[in-house]
Amino acid sequence: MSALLEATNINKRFGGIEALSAVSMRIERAEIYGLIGPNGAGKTTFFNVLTGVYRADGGAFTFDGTALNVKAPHEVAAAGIARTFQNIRLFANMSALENVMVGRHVRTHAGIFGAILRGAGTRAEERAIHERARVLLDYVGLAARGNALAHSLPYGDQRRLEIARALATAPKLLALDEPAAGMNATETATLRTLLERIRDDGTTILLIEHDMKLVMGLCDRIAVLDYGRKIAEGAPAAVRNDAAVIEAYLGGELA
Amino acid sequence: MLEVSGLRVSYGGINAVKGIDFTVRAGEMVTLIGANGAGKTTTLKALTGLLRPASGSVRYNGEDIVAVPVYQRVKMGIALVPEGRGIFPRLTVEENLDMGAYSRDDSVAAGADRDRVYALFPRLAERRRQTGGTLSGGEQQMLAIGRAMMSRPRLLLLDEPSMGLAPLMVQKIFATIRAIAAEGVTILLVEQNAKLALEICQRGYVMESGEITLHDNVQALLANPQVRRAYLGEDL
Amino acid sequence: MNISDKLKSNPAALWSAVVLIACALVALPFVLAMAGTTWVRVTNLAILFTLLALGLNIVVGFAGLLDLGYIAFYGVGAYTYALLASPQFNLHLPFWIILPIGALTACVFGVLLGAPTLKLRGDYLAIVTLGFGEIVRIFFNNLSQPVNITNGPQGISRIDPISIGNFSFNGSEVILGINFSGPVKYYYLLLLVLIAVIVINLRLEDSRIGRAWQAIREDEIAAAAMGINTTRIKLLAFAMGASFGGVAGGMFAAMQGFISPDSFVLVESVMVLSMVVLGGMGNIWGVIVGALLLSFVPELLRHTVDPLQRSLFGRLIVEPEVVRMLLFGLALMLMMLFRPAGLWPSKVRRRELAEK
Amino acid sequence: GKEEPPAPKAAAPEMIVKIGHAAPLTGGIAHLGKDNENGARLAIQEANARGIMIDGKKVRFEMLAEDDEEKPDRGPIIAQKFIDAKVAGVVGHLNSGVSIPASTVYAQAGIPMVTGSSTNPKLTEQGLKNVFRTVGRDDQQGPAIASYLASEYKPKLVAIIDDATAYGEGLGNEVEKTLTVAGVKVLPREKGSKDTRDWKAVLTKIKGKKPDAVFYGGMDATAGPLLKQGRELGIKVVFAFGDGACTNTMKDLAGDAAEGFVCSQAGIPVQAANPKFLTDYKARFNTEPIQYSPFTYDGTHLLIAAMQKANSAEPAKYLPELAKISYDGATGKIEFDEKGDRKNAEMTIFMMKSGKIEPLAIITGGASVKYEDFVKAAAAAAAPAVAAAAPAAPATPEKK
Amino acid sequence: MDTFLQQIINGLTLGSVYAVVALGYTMVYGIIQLINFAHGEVVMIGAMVAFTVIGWLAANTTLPPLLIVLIGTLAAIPACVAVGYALEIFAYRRLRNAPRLAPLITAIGASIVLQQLAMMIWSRNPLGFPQIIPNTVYHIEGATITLIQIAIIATSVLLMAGLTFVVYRTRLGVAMRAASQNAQIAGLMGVNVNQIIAATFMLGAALAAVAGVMVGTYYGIAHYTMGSLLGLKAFCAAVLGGIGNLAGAMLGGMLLGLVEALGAGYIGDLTNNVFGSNYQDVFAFLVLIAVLVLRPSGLLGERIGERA
Ligand SMILES: Nc1ncnc2c1ncn2[C@@H]1O[C@H](COP(=O)(O)OP(=O)(O)OP(=O)(O)O)[C@@H](O)[C@H]1O
Ligand SMILES: Nc1ncnc2c1ncn2[C@@H]1O[C@H](COP(=O)(O)OP(=O)(O)OP(=O)(O)O)[C@@H](O)[C@H]1O
Ligand SMILES: [Mg+2]
Ligand SMILES: [Mg+2]
Repeated sequence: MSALLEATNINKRFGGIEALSAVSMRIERAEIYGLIGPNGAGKTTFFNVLTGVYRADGGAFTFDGTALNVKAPHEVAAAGIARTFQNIRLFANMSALENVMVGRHVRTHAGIFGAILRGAGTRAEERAIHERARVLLDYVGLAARGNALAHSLPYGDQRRLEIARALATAPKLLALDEPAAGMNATETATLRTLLERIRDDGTTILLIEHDMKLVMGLCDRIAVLDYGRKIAEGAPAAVRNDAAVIEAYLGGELA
Repeated sequence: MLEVSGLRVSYGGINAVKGIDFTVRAGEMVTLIGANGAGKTTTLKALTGLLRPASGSVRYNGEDIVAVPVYQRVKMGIALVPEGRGIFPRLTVEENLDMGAYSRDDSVAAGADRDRVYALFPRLAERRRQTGGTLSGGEQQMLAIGRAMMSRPRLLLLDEPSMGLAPLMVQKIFATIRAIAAEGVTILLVEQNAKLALEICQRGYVMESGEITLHDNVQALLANPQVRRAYLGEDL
Repeated sequence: MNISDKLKSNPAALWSAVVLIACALVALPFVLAMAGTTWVRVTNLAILFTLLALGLNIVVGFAGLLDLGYIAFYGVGAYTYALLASPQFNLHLPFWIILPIGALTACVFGVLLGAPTLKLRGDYLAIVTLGFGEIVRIFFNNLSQPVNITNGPQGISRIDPISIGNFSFNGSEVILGINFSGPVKYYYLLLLVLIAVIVINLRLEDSRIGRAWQAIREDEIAAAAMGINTTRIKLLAFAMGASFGGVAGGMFAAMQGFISPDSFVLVESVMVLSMVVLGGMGNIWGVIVGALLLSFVPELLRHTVDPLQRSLFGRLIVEPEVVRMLLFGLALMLMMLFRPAGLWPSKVRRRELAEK
Repeated sequence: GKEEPPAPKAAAPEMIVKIGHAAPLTGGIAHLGKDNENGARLAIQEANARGIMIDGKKVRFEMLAEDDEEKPDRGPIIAQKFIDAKVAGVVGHLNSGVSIPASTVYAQAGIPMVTGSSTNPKLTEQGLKNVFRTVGRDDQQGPAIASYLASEYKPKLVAIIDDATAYGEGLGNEVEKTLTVAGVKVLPREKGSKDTRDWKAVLTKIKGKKPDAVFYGGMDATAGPLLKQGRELGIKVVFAFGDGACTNTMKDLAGDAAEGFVCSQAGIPVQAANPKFLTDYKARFNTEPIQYSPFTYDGTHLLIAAMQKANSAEPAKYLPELAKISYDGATGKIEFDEKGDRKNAEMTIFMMKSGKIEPLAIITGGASVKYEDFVKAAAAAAAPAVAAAAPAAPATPEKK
Repeated sequence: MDTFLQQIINGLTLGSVYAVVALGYTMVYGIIQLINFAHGEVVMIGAMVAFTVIGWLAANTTLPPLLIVLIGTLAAIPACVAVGYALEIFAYRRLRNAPRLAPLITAIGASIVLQQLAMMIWSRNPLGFPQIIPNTVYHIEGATITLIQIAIIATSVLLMAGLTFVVYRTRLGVAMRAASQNAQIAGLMGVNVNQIIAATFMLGAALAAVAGVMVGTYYGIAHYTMGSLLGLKAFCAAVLGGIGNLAGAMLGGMLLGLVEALGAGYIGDLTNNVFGSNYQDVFAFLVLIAVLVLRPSGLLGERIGERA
């Protein structure tokens, strides 16, 4: 079977800044693929290009065997890529449950007439959305907070809620931008369990993270970006000992 | 330098901080650790005046500052590196830094301080004409710390300065914090990376759902099995 | 827990409340007529504006798109009706054909407006919609040349009243020994339409589409990342809102018998928007309250300022219209200052505010 | 207002008769609305002072004044309010756009309405029996000023501008028709709005076409700046206006540029017909009448006169009297044709001379009489016997 | 060609008026993202106060006309500043954190109140603005320009330059911009945000006063409703240029003025008189829409680097 996601020579510039230059990577099915690098290396930009928020200046993506011709972000979600955001972007004034229910949008169909007429089909679908959202909240450990407004949740919970919302789109690839930021070591450990479980349930994960303990312990493979270029790729053990990576990113401290 | 007693803060009906007491002595480095939602950010906001406490007192250099408006506390020497950085997105890096020196009247010295910040964070010097909003997460964090330093604070409050930073950068920033402290600035550090925080500070408070449950010097806290389990992620 | 929540948990109470309200609504015009038939007319106009406010609420309240040209759709509906049922073209189609055509035309206009403006945010959108509203009005005002379509500023008169078979909604009629005046008959018709629109709104709000609207209102980028086709969903909001406006416009033309571009000016858009915001954006009941309030308050002032001054001072100190406008302006300010989320905010806004 | 407590009874049995007046009292033309209202108020005051008896009872007239905000949809509501208050008749509304929807409501209740300022022909073309106007129709006034322009200034090319309102456009159309018939070329119409203050672009364009005269259909608030800017741009030809801009305010608004423009008013000038009105108005309201107040004043008196004739304040009873009334008012002799329009409405042409509009000529039935001659004739007849000055001529230069 | 030049002059004058009013909108919008819908009314108050003062001085003194107008302006400024400050305190301050549209409604309420008060003070009548400045007409290449027009264009350019200096070169300016982006954090930097916002309102109101005098002297008319349409057009101009951006307000104002003038002047000829000057606003709005569709944050609007 082919790789789930294949990026070839992705380029992106902002004015004079080369945020991504000729970045290529292959992400296999059901693996956790880490994307690390110094601040400003272009990791988030890679996500943005992948999910259609920005248009790449060059290069191509192949996803699940077909070329990903990204015209709009929503098509990416429909194709099976869901993401979280580095600066949490929940629907702040909707409840946790509603946030996850919105995630189901792309996999459901009721339209305007369905909504107005509210036939049996629509009602069944509505129930299913509700059901699935509850299951997912439970899955990430937020079952008790379903009615809380997203913005009143503590940081860590918001991160988990973002994951639940992304999972609701039934993605093949889950792209997480620093999910452990703002979590303490213990909470990060819980997160790790969650991510492992997601992977074991068959969803591939692309993970940006600065928490080396998490990354090294969790990822199957890791790519390292620096100034928009991929400077290393490979298994955690190899990456951690790569001189260029230590120089640019890890510094003296090894997790 | 800072004495907090009976501090109580609530959001609407929710009590986020439920009557806490703590002190920070001049020149000290103190950390406040705690799980998500424990009320750490809320506490810092109350100290800077961004939130009005429901009750309790905040004494700064012996003076109760609860009624002092936010902008005057800066002049008194209190600066905050806020959670989420709070960069001015459409000011340039340089203007952001200058805003840090807004409460000061000495533009020459402020200029020198700016060069110091650039020396500390060369990345910011590279981006000095770029607007804050387009910086990467880590770059923004550097900017936020640099900006806070620009006010020449005597009490620096930091809310999760390591969040979103690359390991190398975390080391750098913690070294910077230590350097700032060495200049005599008193520091109150809120940090999720409890290990690091406890390593550089002298004393620590542990906060749990709005209350302070533990208080000791850092060695004792690092040794405390409960702390190790809950905040250092160690399976004991 | 508020009343509506309590009612929901008690079906018997709910039904008796419904029956009670229904009886009150049926009896209302006769009660009002005792105070003067003018109050029935005021109520009818208030219902029309409630329809408009509910339509605009979809765009502004649900989807979070600021629209300052909404009255254009009202105008499109009204002109559609007027052109198809007046001596202007000597067409006299029945209303059940025209109203849907009006709604559809308005809907098309909604999409026309929506399409180019989808990328715009906030106040930029407001200005473009305002411009659109003005453009539509200017066309109404000028399409008497080179071919006379709208009859320009002279307006179109002698528009057919709504009638079903031989039953016309104009003029009085005695049914079952009760005298139904024209305004009273229109009241019942309007009430029916209003109820339908409310039901549609409630259902839309609590649906997959409604959630998508709310999501794009909260965070468009995140919504798109969740697979919501923001373009389509926004257009849908414009189209739905516009259709309601079109229906209201058609009814207006029929009730009024005469329309001219003066009824579709910017101030009216602002008024409808005020109703939505003042009542409580996003909350259907709030919006209704807002619309009724802003329709009735000026009328109440009209009826009270003059006599009140006379009874207080024995004569008029300040001209009543000045006092009326002053009080109206002050009322707008005060209501907003003391209830910034509207008089009856949606759940979300209530929660939003509690935190402040 | 609601019913008020009845005043203490006088010796004779008293009867209260209510008359409604509606006009915009807020918004852009509130000053005109107030002027209209003052006219009606003055008439009612006079009638009360005169102590009119109807059906053996002493009548006290009471005025209900409403603000219709220039909004068409307020029209029917205010009409209904008057009907609920059992008014005997209504004077108003100011705008044709409001008068038309209101008129049908009055018609259903059989209540007469007399407007002193709605000039749109449509109002009386609806076939309603209860609608009257004391002011000339656009299709009477337009031809008057147009034929005056054509005969006095002999222009070859005229520019017409209007404010895109029912009034302005309607008047412009009538002027254009008459000029075209008279063989004068007319430039494509230029338009502003009732809030336009900057006319420079339009005027510049017109200047480029070198017309021999400019006509503007609109109110003084827009006409003043238009005239001022026209002169600034160096347009030297004559400017002509309809009654909306036939006011002394033009002098304040346009300054020296105002000198020499011509304009028309329906009816004969107040100073000719009834100088008493002028002085009374000033004494009562401490301001000059602006525009249509003489017409609403007359309208009010007409209603009262018809009631006296019918000896009843019942609308159904005095309406026929109103329809066939003949009355000498502040604006001349008033009789209505079968539509409710003023018969042989005289038009007066004015010119701004050293800061005041001065009557130049009176036009009736298409014939123009110099103002001095008219006054002389009137003095000779010892009364403003207009009918004598210009026998009803069916050959009016109206639409073809 | 003189017609074309004349239309440019017309457009620039009108545009200058729009620009000065637009600057006031942009200042306030820039700092609290609030459409101060009552701004047009402040312009009106400025015109009215100047009307009274200038009228009185002209009638009762023998001061030179220019001095009288200057005094009139100087009198209008404090009056408008007071109104602007009052608006901020009574209509907007409490709503700083309220849902976005709430202040829109108070602004509408405030407009109504201001209009009614002005009507009570200055009457319903359109007032002829005292025309005391000798309206000297200059001829260039067959086009005419008056002294007042020159003064208007010059003043508006000067005002924009002055404001740009204030906003980009002074402490107050940086504080304004910082407060506009994140008031809380600006407070943390030692900025008294309330004071800065009030100062912005007052600055905007002072501009409104100047605009009021400009409009009054140029068109020769003052009326209690004169502010609404002017305010609206100016707001469009501000948005066209990119709201929050000073040069944008200027550019937007000028452009709108030119578009209106050229629209009124040439649509008729271009469309063989099927459409005429009656479609001038349609033309203007179409340009506005086209610009915004191509540049969603206006001509010079800062693209907020929306990062995901
Ligand atoms: N919209 C934008 N406009 C201009 N520059 C941008 C924009 N977005 C990103 N950049 C620049 O591109 C570079 C890469 O940014 P990116 O956010 O991808 O970094 P990152 O690897 O995610 O960093 P971090 O770990 O700090 O989040 C940075 O230097 C940033 O300043
Ligand atoms: N704006 C708000 N409205 C309502 N509740 C809030 C709000 N902000 C915070 N809270 C609640 O107050 C409590 C304390 O929050 P606070 O942000 O102070 O925690 P924290 O210790 O800083 O957590 P973190 O490590 O996630 O930053 C939490 O339960 C949170 O849900
Ligand atoms: Mg990033
Ligand atoms: Mg926190």
